[in-house]
Amino acid sequence: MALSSKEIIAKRVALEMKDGDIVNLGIGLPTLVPDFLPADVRVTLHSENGFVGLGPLQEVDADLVNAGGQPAGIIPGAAMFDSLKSFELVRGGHLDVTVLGGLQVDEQGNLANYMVPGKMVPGMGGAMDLVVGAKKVVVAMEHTAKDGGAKILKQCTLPLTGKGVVSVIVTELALIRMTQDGLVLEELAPGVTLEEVQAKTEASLIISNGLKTMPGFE
Amino acid sequence: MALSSKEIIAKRVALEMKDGDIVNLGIGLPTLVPDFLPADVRVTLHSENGFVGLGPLQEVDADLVNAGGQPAGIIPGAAMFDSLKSFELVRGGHLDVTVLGGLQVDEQGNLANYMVPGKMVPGMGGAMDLVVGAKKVVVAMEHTAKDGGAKILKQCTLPLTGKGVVSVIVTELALIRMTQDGLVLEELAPGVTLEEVQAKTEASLIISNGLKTMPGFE
Amino acid sequence: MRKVTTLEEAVTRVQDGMTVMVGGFLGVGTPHGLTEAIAAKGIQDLTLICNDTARPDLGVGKWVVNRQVKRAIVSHVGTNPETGRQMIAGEMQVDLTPQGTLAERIRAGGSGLGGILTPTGVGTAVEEGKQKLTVAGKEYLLELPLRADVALVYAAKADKAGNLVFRRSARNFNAPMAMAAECVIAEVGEIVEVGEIDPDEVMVPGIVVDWLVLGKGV
Amino acid sequence: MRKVTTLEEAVTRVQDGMTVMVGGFLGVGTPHGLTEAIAAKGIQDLTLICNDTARPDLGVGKWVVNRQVKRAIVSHVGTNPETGRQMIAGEMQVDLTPQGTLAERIRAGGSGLGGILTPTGVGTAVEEGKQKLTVAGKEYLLELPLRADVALVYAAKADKAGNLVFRRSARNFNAPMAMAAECVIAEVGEIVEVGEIDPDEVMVPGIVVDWLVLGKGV
Repeated sequence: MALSSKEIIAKRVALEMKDGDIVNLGIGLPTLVPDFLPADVRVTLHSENGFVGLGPLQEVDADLVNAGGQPAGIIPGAAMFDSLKSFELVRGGHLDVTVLGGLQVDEQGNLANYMVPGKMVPGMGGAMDLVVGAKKVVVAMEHTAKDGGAKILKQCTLPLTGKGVVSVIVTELALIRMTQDGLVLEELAPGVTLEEVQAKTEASLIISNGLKTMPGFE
Repeated sequence: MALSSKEIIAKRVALEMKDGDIVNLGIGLPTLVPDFLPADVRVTLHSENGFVGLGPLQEVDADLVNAGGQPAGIIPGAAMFDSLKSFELVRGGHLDVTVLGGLQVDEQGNLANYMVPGKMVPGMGGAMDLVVGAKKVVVAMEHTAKDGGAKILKQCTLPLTGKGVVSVIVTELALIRMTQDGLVLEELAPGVTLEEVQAKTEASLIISNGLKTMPGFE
Repeated sequence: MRKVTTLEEAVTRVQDGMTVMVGGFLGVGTPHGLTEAIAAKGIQDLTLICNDTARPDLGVGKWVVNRQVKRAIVSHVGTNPETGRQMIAGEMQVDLTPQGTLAERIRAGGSGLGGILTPTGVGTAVEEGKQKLTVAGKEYLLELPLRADVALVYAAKADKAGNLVFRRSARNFNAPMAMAAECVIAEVGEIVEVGEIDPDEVMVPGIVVDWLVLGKGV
Repeated sequence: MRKVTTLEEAVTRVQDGMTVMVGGFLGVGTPHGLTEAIAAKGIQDLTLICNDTARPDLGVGKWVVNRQVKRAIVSHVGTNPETGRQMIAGEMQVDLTPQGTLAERIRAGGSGLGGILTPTGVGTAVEEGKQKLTVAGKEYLLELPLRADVALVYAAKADKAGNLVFRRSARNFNAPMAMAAECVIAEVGEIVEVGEIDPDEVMVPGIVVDWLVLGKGV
């Protein structure tokens, strides 16, 4: 059965994790990632509202929610703490990977994902801390906006969440990694052409010599 | 039975406490203060190595010592914490009174009590935090040095523990309070004359209109 | 020092124009008895410091709907459309603050720090009006302390000395906020006798808590 | 991730020339199995970050006597005359640091802050070489982060995931130090299975602890 766009993204993001990693997953799409982790990769999930060891919901406990405010579970070995300690872990480099959604990403590795002036103002929550603190910042998003417009730009136009923070962008079409030389297109989703990705991307992309199909979809 | 110099000081310092105060007592002389608290004044003692609720030793517990490293007790309602929280309480204005010894105090309310260059180098421990953080800083010390030299000076010559931090000085001879106008001699110990205090004090003292004998020694 | 009081009595400490910190994360760990009472009394012109503005029908979200908040210092408002509406319409000032920075600013306020240097927000709109410092070649923002007139926190359990114990993800901002206000009111699920909480399990020492109210929380 | 190891294996992580944080307050809460092993191996040229240098026959005090320490960043050395002697003779560099400032600098190192502004030490020798900033009319010192190659901490109990629980005043610097080193080795009084410590009682989350050694402590 064909995977949805979101499932393609989540499946590919899962391969960015190493066994033992401490990982923070943003609200929405990123929460699908654990479903696609390889059997030999076990990660510990950090929930910025105050714990490590987020797990599947078992029974509803009014005192125990995830960072989206939804009822959550914890695994054996979990540790609870306050918001201070939670962000000490984030900013202090104790997280290996953070996965977030994006409204715009650009050639400088800038990320915008917390507001559209005059329209949508959710706020940054913990995202600004996560993008400066985590060792690897994965932006997991659909390649283009609902109106078809590019989201991977030469320069972000929306207020930034972080400057030069993006490590890798995973969309339903491609995997693009930030390098010192700029954005490198490394992988195409199955059935997607280089031309399609370029047409839907405003930013200049360096085409990797090893450009290949996303692994795991054979 | 006559009180020793230290007991006179401790007894008078005890009167600087109000019921309900949170108090930190330095090593040595200040630890005698609780013995002299009036019956209607109960204070909670902060121990900067990590708790509030210091109490009399009941049984030796290797994990429980006071800030001098000596076996200590805790009272019901005590709370333990780490060194961070301990000094959050200190610097954050959560202590009402701190009582410390002094090597020198001067007319500007400066205190020196942590080292004599080239000789004695105990270090400041928590004293520098305590003198900037506690609402009232009581210096409890003998009025003169062992060689008879003045310790209450026009200007401290030893490295300072804190600048303009002293609230009140209690010695076996007198109680001197720091005010906006300078050091005010408010009380004389029983049998002590104004002349004796002035002879043993280098700093200029303002003589209080209400100069009296230390209360509690009638 | 008697700390246990009634909800009605406790709420008299909150008055028009005050700055109020409220614990909770999307309503979890919020002292709902207190927030409801303040909504019912219609206390006006509040400056609210909270992680978020919850939902229109929940916790401090009701204050927003009731137009009791003139300014909100929060990390996220996406779950309360009324906050976004008032913000865009210029009816309420909303200071969007990264979650980790919010926690650090509250901690600074409670622990006597003049500020902290954080990498969070460098290169974003969060920089505006702030001093930037470079330490070891890296840029940081100087973020200033936050304090409140009153902090309203929720804990699962307290003893009569005010020592607090939180549960699961309901800890969040409650712990740092209890350190950073002139008056701290804790709504708690259970009040036990002094001595019934092991001193090692205390999460906020009772010396910083002014009033205890038995409530329902969450 | 297997964390439980032997004392011998753990000590191989500490090498000549490293910066080492050691928990404890006058030896209480110090991981004595680890400090003894390092004394026995004669590891050289260490930069020691610790509250104090204990006593000549205790904990890190032995390292000083053995001349294994080239530099010590501590708040107090009064209980170890050999430290004072080496300091005055110019044989060892001793950076006397106020205790609260030491704790904050370690916290900053572990939590990604570029520094903190503290009122502690303003107007004293502690100012030397430091940037002074004025915030809201009050002067503060900018104190910079401290990190270590290895942190050696002691906890009463750990589970195999590395979650730590401290006891009484043995908590002290162990908690912040466990956040601030490339490699964290915890000597613990008891090792239990994952799941046997309630997540609310964890004082340091296991994700920051690299190695666990069963030891005697205190």
